[in-house]
Amino acid sequence: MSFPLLTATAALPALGAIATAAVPAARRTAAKWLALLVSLATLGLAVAVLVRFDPDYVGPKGNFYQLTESHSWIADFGVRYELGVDGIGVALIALTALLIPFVILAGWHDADPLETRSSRWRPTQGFFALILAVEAMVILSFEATDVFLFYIFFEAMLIPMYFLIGGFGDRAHKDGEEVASTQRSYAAVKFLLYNLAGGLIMLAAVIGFYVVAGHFSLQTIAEDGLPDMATSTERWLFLGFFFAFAVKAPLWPLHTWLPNAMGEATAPVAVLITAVVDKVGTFAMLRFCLQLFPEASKWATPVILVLALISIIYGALLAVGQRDIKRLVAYASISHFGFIIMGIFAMTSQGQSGATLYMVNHGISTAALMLVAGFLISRRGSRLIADYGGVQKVAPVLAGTFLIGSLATLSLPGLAPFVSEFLVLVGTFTRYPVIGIIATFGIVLAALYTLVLYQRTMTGPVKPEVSAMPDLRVRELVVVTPLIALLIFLGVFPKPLTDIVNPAVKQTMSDVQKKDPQPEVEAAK
Amino acid sequence: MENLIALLVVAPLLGAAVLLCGGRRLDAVGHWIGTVLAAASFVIGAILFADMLGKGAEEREMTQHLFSWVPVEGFQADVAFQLDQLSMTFVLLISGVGSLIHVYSIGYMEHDERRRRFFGYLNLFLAAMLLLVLADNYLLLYVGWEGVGLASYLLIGFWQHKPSAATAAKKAFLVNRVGDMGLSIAIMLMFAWFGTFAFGPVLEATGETSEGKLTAIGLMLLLAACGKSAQVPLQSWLGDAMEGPTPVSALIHAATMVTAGVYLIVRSGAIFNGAPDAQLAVTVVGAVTLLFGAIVGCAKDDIKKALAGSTMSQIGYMILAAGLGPIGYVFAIMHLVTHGFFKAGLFLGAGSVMHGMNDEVDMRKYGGLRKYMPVTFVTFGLGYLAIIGFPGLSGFFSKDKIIEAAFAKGGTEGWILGGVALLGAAITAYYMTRVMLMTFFGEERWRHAPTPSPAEPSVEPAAETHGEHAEPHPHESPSSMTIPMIVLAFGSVFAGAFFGIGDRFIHWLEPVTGHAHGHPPVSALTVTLSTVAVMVIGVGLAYAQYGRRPVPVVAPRGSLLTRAARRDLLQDDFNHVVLVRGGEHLTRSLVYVDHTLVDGVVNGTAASMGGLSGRLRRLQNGFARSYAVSMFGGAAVLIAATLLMRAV
Amino acid sequence: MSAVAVHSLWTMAADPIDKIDAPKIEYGQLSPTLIVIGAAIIGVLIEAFVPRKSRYYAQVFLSIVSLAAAFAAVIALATRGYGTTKAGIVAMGAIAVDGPALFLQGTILLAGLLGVFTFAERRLDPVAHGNQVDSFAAQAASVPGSDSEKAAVKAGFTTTEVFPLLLFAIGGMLLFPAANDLLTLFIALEVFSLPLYLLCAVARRKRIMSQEAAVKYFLLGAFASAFTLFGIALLYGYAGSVSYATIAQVVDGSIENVTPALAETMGNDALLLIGAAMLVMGLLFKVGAVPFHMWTPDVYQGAPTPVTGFMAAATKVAAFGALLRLLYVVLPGLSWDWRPVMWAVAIVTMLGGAIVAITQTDIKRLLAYSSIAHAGFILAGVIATSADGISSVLFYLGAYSFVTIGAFAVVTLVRDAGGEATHLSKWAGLGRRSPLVAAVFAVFLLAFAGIPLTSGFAGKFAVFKAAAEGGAGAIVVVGVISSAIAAFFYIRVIVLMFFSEPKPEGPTVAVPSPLTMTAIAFGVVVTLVLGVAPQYFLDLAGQAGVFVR
Amino acid sequence: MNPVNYLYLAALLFTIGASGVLIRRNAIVVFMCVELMLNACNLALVAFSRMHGNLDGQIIAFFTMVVAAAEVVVGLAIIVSLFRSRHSASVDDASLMKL
Repeated sequence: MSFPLLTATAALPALGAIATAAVPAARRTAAKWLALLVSLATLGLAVAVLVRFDPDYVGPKGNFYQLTESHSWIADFGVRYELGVDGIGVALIALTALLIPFVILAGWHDADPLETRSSRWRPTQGFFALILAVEAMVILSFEATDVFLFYIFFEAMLIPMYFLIGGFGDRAHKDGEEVASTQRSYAAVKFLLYNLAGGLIMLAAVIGFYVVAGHFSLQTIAEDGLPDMATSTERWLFLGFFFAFAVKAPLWPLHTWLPNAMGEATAPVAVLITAVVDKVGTFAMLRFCLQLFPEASKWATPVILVLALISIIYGALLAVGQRDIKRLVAYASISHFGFIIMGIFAMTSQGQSGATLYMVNHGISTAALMLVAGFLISRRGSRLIADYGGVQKVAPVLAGTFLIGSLATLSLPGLAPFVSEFLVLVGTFTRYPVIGIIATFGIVLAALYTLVLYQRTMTGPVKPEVSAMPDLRVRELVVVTPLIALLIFLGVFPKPLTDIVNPAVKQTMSDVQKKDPQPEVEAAK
Repeated sequence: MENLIALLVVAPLLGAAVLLCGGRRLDAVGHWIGTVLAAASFVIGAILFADMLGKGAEEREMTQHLFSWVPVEGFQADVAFQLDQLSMTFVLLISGVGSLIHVYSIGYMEHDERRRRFFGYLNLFLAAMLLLVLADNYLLLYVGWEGVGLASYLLIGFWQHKPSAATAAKKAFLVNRVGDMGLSIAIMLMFAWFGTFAFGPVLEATGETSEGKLTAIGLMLLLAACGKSAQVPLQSWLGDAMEGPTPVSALIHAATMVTAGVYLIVRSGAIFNGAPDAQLAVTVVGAVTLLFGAIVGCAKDDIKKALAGSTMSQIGYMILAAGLGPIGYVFAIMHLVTHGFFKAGLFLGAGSVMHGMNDEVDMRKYGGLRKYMPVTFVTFGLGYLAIIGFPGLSGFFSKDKIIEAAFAKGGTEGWILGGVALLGAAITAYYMTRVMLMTFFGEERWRHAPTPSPAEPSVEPAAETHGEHAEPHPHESPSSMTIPMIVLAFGSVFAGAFFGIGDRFIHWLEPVTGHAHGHPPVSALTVTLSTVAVMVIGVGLAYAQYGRRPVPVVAPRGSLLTRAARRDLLQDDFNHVVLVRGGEHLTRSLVYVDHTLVDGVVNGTAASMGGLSGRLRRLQNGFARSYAVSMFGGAAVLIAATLLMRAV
Repeated sequence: MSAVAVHSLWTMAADPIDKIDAPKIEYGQLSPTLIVIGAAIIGVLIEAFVPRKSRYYAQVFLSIVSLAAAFAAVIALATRGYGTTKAGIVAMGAIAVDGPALFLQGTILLAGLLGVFTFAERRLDPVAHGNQVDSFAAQAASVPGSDSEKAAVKAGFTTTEVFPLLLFAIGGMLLFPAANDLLTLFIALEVFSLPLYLLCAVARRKRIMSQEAAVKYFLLGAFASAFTLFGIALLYGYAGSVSYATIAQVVDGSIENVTPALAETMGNDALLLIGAAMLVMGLLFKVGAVPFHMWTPDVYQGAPTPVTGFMAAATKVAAFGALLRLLYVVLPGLSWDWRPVMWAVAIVTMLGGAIVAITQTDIKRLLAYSSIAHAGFILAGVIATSADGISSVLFYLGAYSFVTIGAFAVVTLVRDAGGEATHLSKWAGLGRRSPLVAAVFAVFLLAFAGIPLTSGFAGKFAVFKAAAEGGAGAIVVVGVISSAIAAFFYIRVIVLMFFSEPKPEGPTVAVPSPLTMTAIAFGVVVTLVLGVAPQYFLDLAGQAGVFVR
Repeated sequence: MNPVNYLYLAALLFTIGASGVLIRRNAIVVFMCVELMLNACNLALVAFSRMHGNLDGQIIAFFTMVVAAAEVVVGLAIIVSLFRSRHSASVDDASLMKL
């Protein structure tokens, strides 16, 4: 029994969360540093996972999960504490562990208590503890190879997220805290109810799966193959799972919680939602929908692709129509999630590799854009695009980073998102040409909403309110620079990532028994 | 030797990185760094050129494979370069003209506190453009393709504080994106049908593919070309792009970037050769655009916009030629190069004029400048002669060849295309003469206190550029600006002859593009003579209109066509009404839908649940007896149900 | 009465004496119940003879000791295997000592113990005239607001009778799920109901409401038990016997020596069905299933909160135990008849409880409706008619009861001038004012909502799994839907506590004595342990999941 | 005579009692109606006991009487205390808690 690396990767932030929460009210800064260090240490562990991970690993009896751990947990429910990763999981764990330190750093002052609160109220500690808790749960849900185990963290994740959204709004609303908080708690409740509903539907399906399969272990399935279930059962179960993931992802028309949540939450939390937590949904589609219910997945593919397509176009169009920076980014994310889901269900290697890369890249790019937007908002105290103008003149660095974030969002070649988006498009196109072509309109719209946003906020004559706006501070630069560097690096040289992802995708493709459509000329030769 | 190829791209890229990340401490030296690195890539290009000349025509192509870019199951995209004669031509043009314009900008942007950034962008552009022409597969080309789009976005919007500039930049990028869509779809088609998108395999595979598929790919590529090269229907951005600093207009929107479309079509020659319909479409687009641009050019009073119109129409010529297939490819490129020289020269001249005239761009406020800025006058004049195709100068050779080739297309098509080309030549002569006369001849209209121009702002935004309305003191520009103009003037004079005489250029490019000698229905001489003739007519008309009588400071209302032409033949209005307004309505209504419908459904269920709850709640009325009733009823139902169960 | 009848009575009575053998009572196996009942009687004597000052201490001591002892006895029995291998019918077939009985008795005793703690709490109310007071009226008999009441308060009277009453109730509850014939069932029912009626009436604050609650509870309870009794009568009439085993044999027709009378009644299914229905209805009343639930909100709201907590926890346990035994031991032969009906009841109970709870404004009523919804969830497990079904219900009951007691204990802490501040609006911003209490309550709410890693989730999963395996997929779907609805109002309370600004004149949080703290802490611990590592207890419930017949 | 008739009588009494509970306002009367229902049960029990010729039913009847007595004690205590604090024994007046 080797060192349980995966457990450690998740346990560290969990313990860190408890420790942070326990820091006495007065020692606010200490809590911040503690949280930051913990998240960095977690990043270290994640790197260790990356190192220990072998892309070309071939497990015994076709069990392709690596670094596995397996202990009995709740025998009566056939639940095992079973961890293991494939390339997709590793990539997303790395992403999570990577983003959290930036989130913490970016939110450094977001939770400093207002004076009106009593001394027993410790928002700062709570804020950072919750972030770490979310990290732990997200990582675990990426590692879990037991359906039930996954479900537990998939659901439990909601609670800390809920408090993060509802408890910590923009400092924009220092005045009229009351109004802000009602708005916020509405958003928080909406977030929770949507996802809880999805999760409970999934619970029914999880139970159903147990009744059919008699166990929850993906590793067992990898070894002994799927339990045979009636077509109708499989479809119902698939729908149960997919519904939950589609809410989390979010897929049109289940998306409306995201704009509220991201709009009301502080920028770092918004990043946490869209860049980290929502990825669990798309990841789960790959991991559970496709691997547990291959037939049903194929059966549902047309509908899902259409929904994804709608998400892409619809999200982009709504992004164009937004007056609120954060809501705009939210709708942009909806559009991007459309791409991810499309790539997953196109059932081609390019599509799925692209989708996986997309999860990572979208995480980084949205983080970059959203965090900079957060810095901007924290300076002016307003989320309305109309309140800005000419920022570029007074804060060139901020504007520059914002521009790069925007360019990444419109997936400019040379930046990471381009690679994934193009892969998704190609992968879809080879099997569903029409859908692929319509989806490409998304890239035009993306250019529209990002550049309009940039133009309205950053260019033009300097608005008096922003004339005194300071440029990025050191802390903020420390947050943004690495992200941008990463965007460029992964845009130019994504090979390290693809090497990890490809074998896993190949595995999934074989699980769903799909072959890439062959180019005819090659066939002719 | 191959390993040098990467340096071509890396050098300016490095420059861009250093300049943009370097921060204020580089302000002092920034422009030098930029220029040096641009020149460096020109030098490298020259070395490679020399090396290439040393080899036989067939083994001149070199490739350099850097690394595998996106290795995914069944999908191989590499970062690899391919330097053949075609690419080499572009490399020299880009890095050469580019370096010159760097030098020019040193003087031109002297008083701009953000000069370092400007040079950073210029370098970024060079890098992207070189990547575009050096890539050995379409995906990498796409990177360069969008890269130049980005650079042009940044440079057009360089004076961001001007809303007009910001808007123009955004517009340019968006219209280009539409074109890029075409390119990406083309790549997808290639991948779907050939399983690859590297030049070599794709162009080979064309042999075994149906014409329909090639046509599809070709049309998509054409769409891309239209976007980048400002061809109808995607031409609307080029005029506004003149918001950018003049060197930008010279480099990007005259000499290099806008010609990328031509490069794309010529590069994909094999595909178009297999798809006559696509070729026809290309020629049509080219023909239409060359008239369109020419007409617009006639009506503009803004010197840069007039030149922009001319650029449009000249590129129209190139596209037309490219559409003609093997008989046209070489001439398309040749005209592209010569045009690169004289149009860049013209723009620099215009810049120099503006420099001397407090950035005034309205030609109606110029006049009689020849004695104040002689060098500008001479160089501009040479460029002018070159573009109107004055015999012996470079424009003459290239354009004439294209017209010949157009006739050589044969059949009615040939006659139509050739006729259009001739007509274009006439109009070119007309509007260029107009520009010349209004700027350098006639009385000095700028003397009397300049009134703010009455013409609609959409046409005349640059007037309030730096806002000072003092009477201008025209003067010659510093040497840093004049020297590049002189060099380019040389180019515009001799390049044509150098290429044309003895078909040097044809032999140079043939291995890549292939070449077929077209035979026009009438003798080449006739074509040449008629070309000259129409040129003379055009000049004459212009002189009659602008040389003899004085030019009014305030633009006369003009004919319907003139007014339409001033507004870019109403193309923008069309876009505005159809796309912008429509789009706004669409998004607004969608926002409403999202809020009421999609969200409403959910909130509705929640609300109705609450209502139901409220109603049920009233049953709990506090009266013990009603509780008893419910129990009694419940018991009754329970019993009845049990009995029923047994009954059924 | 006709002469024949008299004669027959006579002849029966005139049977020879030696045929009667003395009843054999297994005191050891009955010890838990006996201990508690005995302690209750002693408690009555204490009321009679111990001086007023020391009564409180004596009663608390007695109750705690006896309950602990009884619990120890249960453990001892369980470890000796009386729950599994040595399970059997005792007391001449009146009482069953088997796994479910012992498990539920253990649960009830622990709940009772915690109940005693909350009963004995005297730090919450402000000191009146120099003596600490608990949450019970100084003198239940005195009219609210009258001089006699003031006098009683001044004199420092306390209603220490609540402790013996509690013990009696617990005794009855211990017997209820173990009852193995209809008579014992009925007696046990009354034995634990009557004390509860009284306990509801003796609140110190809001006495009128308390009395009203008592009246409603009493009248409706009596009404229900009348139905129960009639059901018993009919069943007896059908089977000619009150012993579960015999009735079961009659129901599935496997009985020997059929007397002619029996043959006649056996033919009459109406007796059986109506009787069973009425009997089940009586039990459904106790568990608070729709449509027999309407007493629940009023009584929960009016009764003294410690009583509410105890009642909500223990009554459910006892009643569901009895229901299980009835359905699994007596009426398995009838399952095709009662399952559909119970399906319907379960569904309306889940949905009804959840939906009505949405618009509640009083925390105690809210919890009452949530308890109704939970009754529905448990019923989903009951109708699984499988060993898994039994054990899942047992587990759920164990998990649920401690959460409930803990939650109501927290309710007792939040107070303003008028006693407990139960109106939701007063809870606004509690999380800001005293994060710890709010956090604990949030944990309980999340457990109620069935969020993973809490006992609520494990329980819910267990029962739904059992139901699904029992082929009741529809129930599971309705179940998850109604838990989604239910989630809404639990969330609402959390929002209220954490995300809304505290009101300036809001309630204060009293610092309780170790007693209440223990109750709450125990609740939290159980919630988390059963949520994170439920396996041990699932095993326990699994082993206990077999009824002796 | 046929003991079944006793059952009919019992059912009748039970129903009368139940409807009394539903109809009457005065708590005492309501309570008396409950007692009536209990006694209906007793009648049924005795009748059945007679039919089956064993004593169980009659024993239960005895128990029932005791229980009824106990209920009287408890019930009257509660009702009287309510009456004293409200000066009304109407169950409908006792409706503070609702909704």
